[in-house]
Amino acid sequence: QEEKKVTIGVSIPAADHGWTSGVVFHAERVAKLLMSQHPGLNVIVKTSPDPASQANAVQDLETQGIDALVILPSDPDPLVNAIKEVKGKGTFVAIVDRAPSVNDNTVRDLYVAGNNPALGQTAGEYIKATTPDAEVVIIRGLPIPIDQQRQDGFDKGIEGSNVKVLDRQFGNWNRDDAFKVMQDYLTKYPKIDVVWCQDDDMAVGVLQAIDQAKRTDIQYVVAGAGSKDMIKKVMDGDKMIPVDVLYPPAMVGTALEMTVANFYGQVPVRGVYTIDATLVTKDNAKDFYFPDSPF
Amino acid sequence: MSSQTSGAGDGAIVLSARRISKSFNGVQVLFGVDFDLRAGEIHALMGENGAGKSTLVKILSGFEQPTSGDIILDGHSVKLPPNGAAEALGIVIIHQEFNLAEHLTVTESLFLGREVTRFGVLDRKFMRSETRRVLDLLGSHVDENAMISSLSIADKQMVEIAKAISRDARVVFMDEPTAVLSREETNFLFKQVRKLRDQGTSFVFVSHKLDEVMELTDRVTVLRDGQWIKTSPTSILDGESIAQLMVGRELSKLYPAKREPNVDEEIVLSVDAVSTGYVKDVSFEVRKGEILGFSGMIGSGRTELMEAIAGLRSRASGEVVIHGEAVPSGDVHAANRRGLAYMTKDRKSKGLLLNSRMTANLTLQSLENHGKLGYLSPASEAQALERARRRFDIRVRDGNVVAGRMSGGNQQKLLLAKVMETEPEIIIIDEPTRGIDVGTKQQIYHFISALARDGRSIIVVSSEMPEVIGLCTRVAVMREGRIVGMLEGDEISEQEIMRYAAGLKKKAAA
Amino acid sequence: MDTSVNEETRDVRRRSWRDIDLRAVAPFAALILLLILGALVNPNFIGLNNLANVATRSAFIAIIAIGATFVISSGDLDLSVGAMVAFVASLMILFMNSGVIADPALMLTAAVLFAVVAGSLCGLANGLITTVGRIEPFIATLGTMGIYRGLTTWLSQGGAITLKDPALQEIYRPAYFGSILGVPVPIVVILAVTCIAAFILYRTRYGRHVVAVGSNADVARYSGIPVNRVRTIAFVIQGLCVAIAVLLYVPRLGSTSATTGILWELQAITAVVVGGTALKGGAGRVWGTICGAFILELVGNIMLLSNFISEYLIGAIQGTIIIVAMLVQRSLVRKS
Amino acid sequence: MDTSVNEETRDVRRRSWRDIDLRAVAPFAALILLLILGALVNPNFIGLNNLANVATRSAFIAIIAIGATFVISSGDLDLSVGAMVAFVASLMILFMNSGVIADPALMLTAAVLFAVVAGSLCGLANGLITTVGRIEPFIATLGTMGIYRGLTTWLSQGGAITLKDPALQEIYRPAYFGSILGVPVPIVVILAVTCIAAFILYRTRYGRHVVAVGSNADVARYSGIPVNRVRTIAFVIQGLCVAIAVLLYVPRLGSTSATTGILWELQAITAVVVGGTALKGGAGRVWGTICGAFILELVGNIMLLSNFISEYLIGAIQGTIIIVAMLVQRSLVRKS
Ligand SMILES: Nc1ncnc2c1ncn2[C@@H]1O[C@H](COP(=O)(O)OP(=O)(O)OP(=O)(O)O)[C@@H](O)[C@H]1O
Ligand SMILES: Nc1ncnc2c1ncn2[C@@H]1O[C@H](COP(=O)(O)OP(=O)(O)OP(=O)(O)O)[C@@H](O)[C@H]1O
Ligand SMILES: [Mg+2]
Ligand SMILES: [Mg+2]
Repeated sequence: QEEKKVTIGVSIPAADHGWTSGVVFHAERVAKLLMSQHPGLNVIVKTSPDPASQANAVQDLETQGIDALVILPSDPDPLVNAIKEVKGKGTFVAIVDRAPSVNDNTVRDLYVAGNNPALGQTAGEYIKATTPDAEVVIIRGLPIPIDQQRQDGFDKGIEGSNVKVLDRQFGNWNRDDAFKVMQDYLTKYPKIDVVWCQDDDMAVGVLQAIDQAKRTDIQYVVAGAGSKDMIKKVMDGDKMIPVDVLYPPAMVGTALEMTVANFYGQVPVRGVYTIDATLVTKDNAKDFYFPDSPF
Repeated sequence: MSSQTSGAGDGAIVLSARRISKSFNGVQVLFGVDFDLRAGEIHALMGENGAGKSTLVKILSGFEQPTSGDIILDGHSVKLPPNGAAEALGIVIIHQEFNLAEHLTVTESLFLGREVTRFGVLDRKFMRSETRRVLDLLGSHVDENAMISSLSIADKQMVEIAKAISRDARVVFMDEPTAVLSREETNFLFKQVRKLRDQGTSFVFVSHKLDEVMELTDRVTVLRDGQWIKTSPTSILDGESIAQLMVGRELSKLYPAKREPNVDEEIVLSVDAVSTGYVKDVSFEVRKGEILGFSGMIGSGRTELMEAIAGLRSRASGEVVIHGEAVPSGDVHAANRRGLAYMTKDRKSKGLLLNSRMTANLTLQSLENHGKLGYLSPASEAQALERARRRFDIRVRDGNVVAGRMSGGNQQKLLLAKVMETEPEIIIIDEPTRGIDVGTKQQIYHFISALARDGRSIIVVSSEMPEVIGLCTRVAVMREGRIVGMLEGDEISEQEIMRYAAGLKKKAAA
Repeated sequence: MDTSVNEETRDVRRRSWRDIDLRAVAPFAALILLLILGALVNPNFIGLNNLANVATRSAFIAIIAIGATFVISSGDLDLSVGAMVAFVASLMILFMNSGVIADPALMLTAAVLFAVVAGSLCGLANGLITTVGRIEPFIATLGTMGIYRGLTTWLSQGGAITLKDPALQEIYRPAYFGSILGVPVPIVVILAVTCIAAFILYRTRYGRHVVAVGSNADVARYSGIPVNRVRTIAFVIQGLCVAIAVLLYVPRLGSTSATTGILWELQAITAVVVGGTALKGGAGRVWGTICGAFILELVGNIMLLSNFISEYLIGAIQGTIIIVAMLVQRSLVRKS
Repeated sequence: MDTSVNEETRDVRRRSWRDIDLRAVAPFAALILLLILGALVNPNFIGLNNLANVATRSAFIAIIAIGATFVISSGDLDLSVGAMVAFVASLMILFMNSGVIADPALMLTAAVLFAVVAGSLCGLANGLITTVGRIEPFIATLGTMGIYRGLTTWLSQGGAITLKDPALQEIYRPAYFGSILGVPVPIVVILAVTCIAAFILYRTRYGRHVVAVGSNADVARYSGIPVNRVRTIAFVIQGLCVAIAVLLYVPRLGSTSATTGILWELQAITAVVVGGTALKGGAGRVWGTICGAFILELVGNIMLLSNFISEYLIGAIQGTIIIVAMLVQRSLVRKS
């Protein structure tokens, strides 16, 4: 077959917690799949631990001569300039998940969005519907914009109900830190109804802390992302994890597929494509269960 | 006092060096030296600074390997194990620059590397009492639980000596053990050394103090410029002839003529009722052009007093006035600015940057004189080095050697030169000739005397009594933190000073 | 004359003993201050439950910091401990998941041994690279930090490694969550490890040598102490301590990932220094270290229990508290 | 005889110069080795474009590491630099966003001055806490690290702080992306900063004092050097260097958040040590530091350009390369 040669660079954050490791997994998986489908296609996946080194990685990808860049920025605003640089050279740019404050076609051709505000909002709405008078403690991630967006979404979700937020503290998207924070919440508040920890990794620590304290007042925990362990719990009808809010790391794969379609398909792909923050319940859980994923 | 009583003359040869040569980085410092040490003798090793005494001693105790030549132990050629492992063969050394870890206690230092254990647990009680015993033998009052870092330099030397004495050794090398000791402590040491000698231990004694060599040793070997010059029984030599063998020329009078300062010369430094933690209520004055001596036993507080005057320590009370201006307590700069400089005797940890070269050390205290606006002129520094090497006869074979690798005496000269570079009006020198050979000593005494004639004032703190007597026009004697006597003119004599220092006589400070 | 000198000497001895005591006591003074502060912030704070929680979860850092006390006393530094925790824990879980031994109890025993050996080997590697390779410990262990963490990431393929066998989990769980005579197991382990470490450091020849090497390596060498061996063994002890921390860590969450133990090296070193051991080497304070680890954990706990601090400012206030705690210590020692 | 001594001296000087040169040259040898490795890995690597890229982006760490060279030479350590970058950059952007000055050029000038002052003050704070407070620099700057980062989080309310005015952005952009006579501005800045630093360290009184204080503070004190002032100024120089790095950082990314500059302190210290400066203090190698920063950046670049390494293993291989690079240096120096 005479297929045209296309090189796509994929820049994603390093696997620094469960969700990002899922991102790495899916990027790799889809890259391999697509390369086997298109012999002319070469996909280079690069991970970086922080915005500055991601900017470097983008530059290095460009040095290698790429036709398209698929980027999941660890922190979007600091990376805008680097992305613009690439885009300025005529390279096709797809941004995944995290949008810079100016997010139009001067920066990118395609935007595949995970919906951060919706992740918060869905969780909030679920709590509002299930336990309208709940007293909630929140464990946040790291102090970066996407975390803030989730918080804002959550507040919007519980608006107009009696749901009361007792506390918000950072758990750094880390199980051990979440364990500590939860332990201290349990000391601090004699009665907690619901925990929203917005991330499946942190939920592991939260559940252990509750278990250890033998507290029965906590009715359930709402996490998010869709890790196989948490989805499994939902599927099995675990009372503590009745639902999970989907924020699939697989979205990077979607973006990659769409980018490839732009080169090999018939129609040019442009614009914004939002992935819903689906509420995973016992009924639909099996659709989102990937036992082979590391996350 | 006689050292000829024992049968030192004909003991069997224990350890000997055959045609030992040594080079550092290609620079040769020993040239085919021969040396014999007999059982039960005290053998002096003499020579100018940098002659290679310490190097020879280190080779014979395994701390350095010779470049060529043989070491014969009990008639067999051996290769001594490195890093003090020769101790197992009965060879120990008191290093010229001591080897103590500041964070350990006296007891811990004494037993370092050969701790006594019972069932794997340190027998701390036994080690403590053993330490006490050895220290008492040496007449040292050092607390066996004290941290090394809290000891004065003389006390550190005592610990170092105790460490060597306490090991069951056949051969003990002592590299200038008495350089910072006063007469009292030296006597204690010699008593122990003689006792051990009579039990068959052999000693090699390196010193620049001729009288001690005459008093203690059985034979003398002289080195000059890394070459063996002569070995002969001490009894057939005298101080003059040893000095001559070392230096290779006749020595003129050691001390320059004293010059009494004019009584109505201005008072440049006045110390009024100064107290620190240990020093109590000390007052004295120094006139322009005067050389004032300070004498006393180990720990009598001289160093502490001088550091308080120089602003290196804060005073609990009292005034220090320089040129009519009071100096704030604990402010080195204020004292420096008014022209006062202090030379420490602790050259290794307070005096020199051991990893820096000569130039960096020499100009460290006087960088303002070598360039403008903070910029340094290498040419000017090089000039200063040239000048200092001439003035103080600093001899190194390798101009780029770091200070820590210079011979002990040459380090001392460099330190002296460093302080003199600041061109001070008032100079406090703690042990001016520590470890300096007789030839250079004379040079330094004349230099000090010339400074005084120039109108500078000098305070000489020294545990070498002849030095204080020969150089100073007034001598203060300290004891337990106080000035107990102030001697002038004919009063200045060894007996008088001793009487005050030992507390047998007391009089109000002048 | 003799008596007067003796009296004076005794006086000095007394003074210097007092000085030493204060220095050792200083971290505890800071700890007490913190406890008072905590009690003011939230009445729940001083509850036995909360304090036990804090002490229990300080176990990882405390035990690692005990090892770090040896390494630091001997004048070195180990930045790889956090990564080592992740690596050893991953290996241990993978071993347990491998199912080579059917009987859970036996398997657990084997896994414990396995972790201990793995930790010691990691420590040995650090020690050899530093001493035989003569590389600054900072760089050597920064390198191995990268290696251990990289290998962990690779083993986990970026995700988590989770203990699968529920039977194993069940019998292993008490190692973290259980208690002996009412005292949580981790606290018992901390105490045991500290006692042993204090014994080694203060009462054995090896401990003496560690301090001597850290204080002045040349002097130690001249005293016939095998300097490199002493340093290497300190690294091995550090590895052992990491392994012990892992033994407590694995039953807690039953899983590890590439982020396990991130920045723990910094916390361990901080605990050591807050406890009064100087980074330059030459003195080790094992009990101070434990106190330091506890202080660190308490500061975080107080922050979380307090109601009036913006969560954005927690880091800033933690920093301030640590500095103030050190100032308190200093002023105590200076007064002496 | 006199002449023979002179001859010897000259001979020795020549030899020992060789020795010294080797020590200073060692990092550069490691650098060259890396360049060769890189060329083997990917032909694009050795292109001028790529190398210029790498050099340009090493600017932040390199400039910060220059400051760290002073602090480390004087025997201290500064762990707060990464947080300081985030803090100073945030302050600077907030200042520019405040719009107190209408004219963009004037505003930029004011902002630059503002950043420089802010950086120096942060450094001064570190210096005073360490020297006047007599706290181990490790702890003192760990504390201020928490404070600076905490304040940044608070300023940004957990989000990002982004430069708003497009006019300002436009005129500021060339400070990172522009070039002078074909050389990218950041490289010019690195060179300028290094030259000035080398001059200060090697040719001025202050530089001498830094080295003296770092190699033996007692000797320095007895030589009448104001030890605390020298140390404090070193911290201020570090703060200044951080400010300069910020001046390059802001135009590049145009925004900061609480994660800006995370772990840069570790990288800066690593650059200094890889460059041949000992962490113990007492010797500074400014050019080595630059070389070290470049080595670190190159290692990352080679990893990125090579396409056969699992990205899970990148950390492990980076660690290995750093250790090997240090071993190469050591063996070079030992051979001399
Ligand atoms: N490790 C070394 N590296 C280089 N040179 C050295 C080293 N050790 C000694 N030297 C040189 O060897 C020569 C002899 O030094 P040594 O210490 O043996 O003299 P010394 O006779 O003990 O003098 P002093 O009376 O001053 O103590 C000196 O020039 C010294 O600089
Ligand atoms: N009996 C004592 N009580 C308290 N401190 C003592 C005693 N003996 C010695 N010291 C300490 O020793 C120091 C005094 O020694 P200093 O060095 O000033 O005396 P020195 O006359 O110069 O003797 P050295 O030759 O030992 O240096 C003081 O710092 C003091 O703390
Ligand atoms: Mg000598
Ligand atoms: Mg003294």
